[in-house]
Amino acid sequence: MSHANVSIATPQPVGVMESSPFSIPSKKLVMWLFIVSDAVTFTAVLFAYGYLRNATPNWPHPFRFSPSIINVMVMTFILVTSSFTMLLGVRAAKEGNKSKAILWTFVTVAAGLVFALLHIREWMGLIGEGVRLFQNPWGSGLFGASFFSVTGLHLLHVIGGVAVLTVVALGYKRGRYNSDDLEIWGLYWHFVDLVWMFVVPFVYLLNITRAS
Amino acid sequence: MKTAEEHKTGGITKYFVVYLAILVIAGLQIVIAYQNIDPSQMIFRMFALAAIQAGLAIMFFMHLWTEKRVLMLTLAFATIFVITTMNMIWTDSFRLLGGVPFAKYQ
Amino acid sequence: MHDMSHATEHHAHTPPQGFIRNYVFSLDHKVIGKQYYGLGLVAVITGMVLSWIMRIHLVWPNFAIPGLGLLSKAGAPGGIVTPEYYLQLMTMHGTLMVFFVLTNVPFAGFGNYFLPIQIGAEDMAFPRFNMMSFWTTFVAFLVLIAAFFVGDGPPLAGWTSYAPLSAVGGAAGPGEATGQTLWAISIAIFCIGQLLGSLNFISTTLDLRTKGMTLWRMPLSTWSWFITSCIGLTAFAVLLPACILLILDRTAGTSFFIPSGLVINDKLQPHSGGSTLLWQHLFWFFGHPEVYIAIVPAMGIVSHILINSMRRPMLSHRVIIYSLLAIGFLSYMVYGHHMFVSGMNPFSSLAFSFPTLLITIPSTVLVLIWIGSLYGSKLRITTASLFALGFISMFVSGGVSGFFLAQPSLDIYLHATYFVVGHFHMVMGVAAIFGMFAGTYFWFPKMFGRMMNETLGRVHFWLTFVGTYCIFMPFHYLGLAANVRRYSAFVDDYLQPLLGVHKFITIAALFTGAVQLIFLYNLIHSRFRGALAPANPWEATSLEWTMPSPPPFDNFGGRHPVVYHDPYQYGIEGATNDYVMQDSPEEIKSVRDER
Amino acid sequence: MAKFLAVTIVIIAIASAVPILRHTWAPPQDISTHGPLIDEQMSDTMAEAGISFLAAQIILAIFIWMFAGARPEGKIKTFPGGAKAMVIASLLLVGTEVLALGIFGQRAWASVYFTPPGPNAMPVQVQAGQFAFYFRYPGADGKFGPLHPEQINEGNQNFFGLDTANDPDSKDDIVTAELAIPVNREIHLLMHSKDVGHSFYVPELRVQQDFVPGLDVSLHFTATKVGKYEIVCTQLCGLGHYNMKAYLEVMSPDDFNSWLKQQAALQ
Repeated sequence: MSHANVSIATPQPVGVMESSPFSIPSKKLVMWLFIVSDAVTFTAVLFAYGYLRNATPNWPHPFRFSPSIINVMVMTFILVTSSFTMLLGVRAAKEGNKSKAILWTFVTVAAGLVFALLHIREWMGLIGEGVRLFQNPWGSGLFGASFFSVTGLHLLHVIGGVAVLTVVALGYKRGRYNSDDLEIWGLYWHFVDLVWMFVVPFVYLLNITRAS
Repeated sequence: MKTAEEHKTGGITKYFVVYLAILVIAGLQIVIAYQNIDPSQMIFRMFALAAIQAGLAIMFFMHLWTEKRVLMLTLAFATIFVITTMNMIWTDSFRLLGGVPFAKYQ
Repeated sequence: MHDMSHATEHHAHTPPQGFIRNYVFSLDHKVIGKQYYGLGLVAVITGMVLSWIMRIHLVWPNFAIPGLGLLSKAGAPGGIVTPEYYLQLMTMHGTLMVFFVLTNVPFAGFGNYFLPIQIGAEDMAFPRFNMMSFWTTFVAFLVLIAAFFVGDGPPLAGWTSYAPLSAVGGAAGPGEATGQTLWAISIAIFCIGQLLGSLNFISTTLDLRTKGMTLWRMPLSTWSWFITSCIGLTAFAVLLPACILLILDRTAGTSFFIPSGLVINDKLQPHSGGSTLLWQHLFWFFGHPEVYIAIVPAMGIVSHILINSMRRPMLSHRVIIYSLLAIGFLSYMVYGHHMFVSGMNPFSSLAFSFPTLLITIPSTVLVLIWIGSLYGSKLRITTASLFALGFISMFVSGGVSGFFLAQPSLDIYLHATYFVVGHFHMVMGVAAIFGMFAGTYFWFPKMFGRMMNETLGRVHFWLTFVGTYCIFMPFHYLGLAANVRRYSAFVDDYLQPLLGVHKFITIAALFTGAVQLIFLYNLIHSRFRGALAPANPWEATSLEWTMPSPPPFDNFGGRHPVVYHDPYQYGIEGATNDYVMQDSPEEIKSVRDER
Repeated sequence: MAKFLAVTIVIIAIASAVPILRHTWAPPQDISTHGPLIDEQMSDTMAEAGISFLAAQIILAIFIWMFAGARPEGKIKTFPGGAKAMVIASLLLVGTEVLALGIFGQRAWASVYFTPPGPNAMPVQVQAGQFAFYFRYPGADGKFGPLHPEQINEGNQNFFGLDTANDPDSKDDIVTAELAIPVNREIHLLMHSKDVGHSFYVPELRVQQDFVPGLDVSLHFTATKVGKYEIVCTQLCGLGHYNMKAYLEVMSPDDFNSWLKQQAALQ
């Protein structure tokens, strides 16, 4: 179809819309597009960080295995697990098991909160060690700036996700939202998890303190 | 047409395996981080592993694998295209490290 | 197929009650489109007045501009512009024009109004988002305008806000205090507004097409808005974090864009380690696609109008779409041509120059198809078609100077001269504005239910067409004579012989600006006193002309139109008229549309 | 109406081309060794751009002249070859044209940026600051002393932040406010910005390069003609941007040596 010279006008079959080329609801499409756009935003920030890190000779390597890397491992575990529980929640919702869906969603929200708290605790620890946006005890002041910007942007996404998931879960309970909405915000939550998978190696693991 | 919903009624095992795989890769990254290898190699390996993680999450947790293939292609193409073109910024980053081109006098 | 697009929020089929719901916080895409248009009109008038002040200051530096002293006591004591105030006005002119006029009107304004109608939808996919994106943009506008009234006035660093001048704060001289922070905040907010708008445009285009409106049957204007929103979705996503990092540099003491060891007024700056080139990269990665965000909708609108005036489809519908797509893709690979001599790696310049030259090819295809379609057509001359033809002429004139600026070796000589000013004003400024004028004259009857005055419109066209050439052509000559841009006075010896040209340009600018009063008068007068418009005054085929003028609240009155034809069935043999509307079930032998 | 438009377009196109053909406003005469390449590239591009410009405008005008005015009885004609012809024409004509321009244009670029300065190039450092250029010659030892940004003090005339008390290399450095260079000798210009972005532009020399704060870039050129030229700033640097300039004086080698001695005595 869709040829420019279909010359004979034929009566159209029932249905009032052309089908979407992707066969997904508009809201889900918008979420996917938002994810593309947000991925570009994160890329820009990570590239800026990488650009500066690459160009800075005295870049600090402050992350020790204990506690920093262990903390990161725990945080990664929690976030990936929360992604998995989100998946379970969405599955339950799609199967019509409302109470189970809400339960799993709240487990996700709780995991997100724990992640955010651990992250803030880590920030506090670094701030306690003297890391600021513009200085730190070990080397280039850019470390604090880029660390707090990258992880801060991610943390904002986590906190936003926690808030939205709470609202959506409560709304779903009351019937204001349906399983589609839960699925769409689930996509967002998975994306936040996905960004963390890039933040961990580039922001943490490249800056570990080595034994030498 | 197969939609995400129909697939999701399938087993949970697949997703659990994906979940474990992501965790294992996360662990692997930490192992790599402590190896004594060239930074460029390390960055490459880290990136490759992170991309695999992300790919698994997108394809299975976010069900992109079971959506229409054209959606996956569109999104992947758009994101990868934009990110690839953005890579031109690195040429200047490396120059800052080396300092001045033709530097002979200071 | 399961229910797809109707999960989206749709409002009831009755118009909302009350002034606020109807005209201020309206969810109706038509009202929002007009709001964008109105905001653009305010911005373009402000920007134009600023350019007048700058032009006057350049050639009559001691002329006291009445009232300007009241706006800024420090910047223009007694109405005489100081050098820093000149640069501040220049920055505001650029920012207002690029963001609030060239992005807002052809894309967000006309796009909002006509994209849903042209695809047969009753509204955007997300009306609430749509309202939010306008009001976000409006807040961005207010924040930017507020810069006129703070501390030492609006920002000074140009619309590109190159760091470190834009990042080190008040130390770098006047115009770098609060005003620059407001600029960064305003642009960050603007990005959010545009991102929301882009999401909405894409999902609307993909999901809300009425039966029979396949992607290839969408009018070219719809295609251009769709392509623009795809560019906007990723381009603004880069400017947003760049602006946030700039705000951090300015307010939180970070130094992403500020290198070590800067000494300003004998004072060593506390910042260290950043890179000024990083800002340029991030900015231009957005900045070049932005240029196409401004011009692609104008191309679409002009094609739409030209086809209607020529009474025949373009030589190829699809090649135009492919060309627009190619321009969109190439726009991401060419941003470095703004930075050839800015200290960027000279090898990158090489890598950027070839895609930049390649962009000539799709642009040439477009121009050739526009001109080639004129051949053998039955061209009707209306004000709208005059502006559309003027657009082609302007686009060619501005486009060929791109040949020069795409080459790093010539950029050594021409960079930062008036040649660049002439180039981008013609190709993206004036051409896009001609697109807007064409769109206004063409769609005004639909938008307001009244015809615009044709005679005044033609007078407006002639004077504007000749006037803009008189302003912007000499800019190229100045550039060839190495006249440097962004100078508030020409004190260099070698620039003295060029002052006559500047006087000519200033007079032309004052004249052309004054001519726009005819347009404004026509706009306002026709809005209230114009002849009542029929549903389809131009005998056009696309869906916006199937409804009464102005369209009812829900566009199609609750019915869903069914589309049977390609968008541009003009010059049909054996049909009742020489055209067949898209939703007409009439059986026709379609015009041959090559692919 | 339409015919009037066609005539207007032709008049505008021709009127626009006349100053170019008559060289009313042309680049000043070139005084550098790499300049002829740029000038040649400029005139080639001008020819191609000019032909494209005139051809497009005039054909546009002709078609408007010919086909305006509705003739309802007439038939729509299609341009011979249709869209395919247009695409092929753009690809072949414009594609080869711009590719040729791009490829040949790289010679000029490469001669400036991809070749290091010769071994005998004379090093000169230029520092841009709001809103003046200062130049530094290494003096008899041929070495520049290190810069100490914290010691920059305009009041003491220490524009570069030199520590002449402690750095032996700095002692004989010569700092001037104008750039004097010997004719026909390659100059290696080391460009340093002390505050914001600036640019070094000498139209006659066909040289323009931005200063990048935090990154010292370098340039090399050879001037071939004695004379006095203006160096202007082309990167927006603040309120005094328009007034930021210095003079470039190209001298005969003897004149240059005596000038340098004279400057050294003034330090």
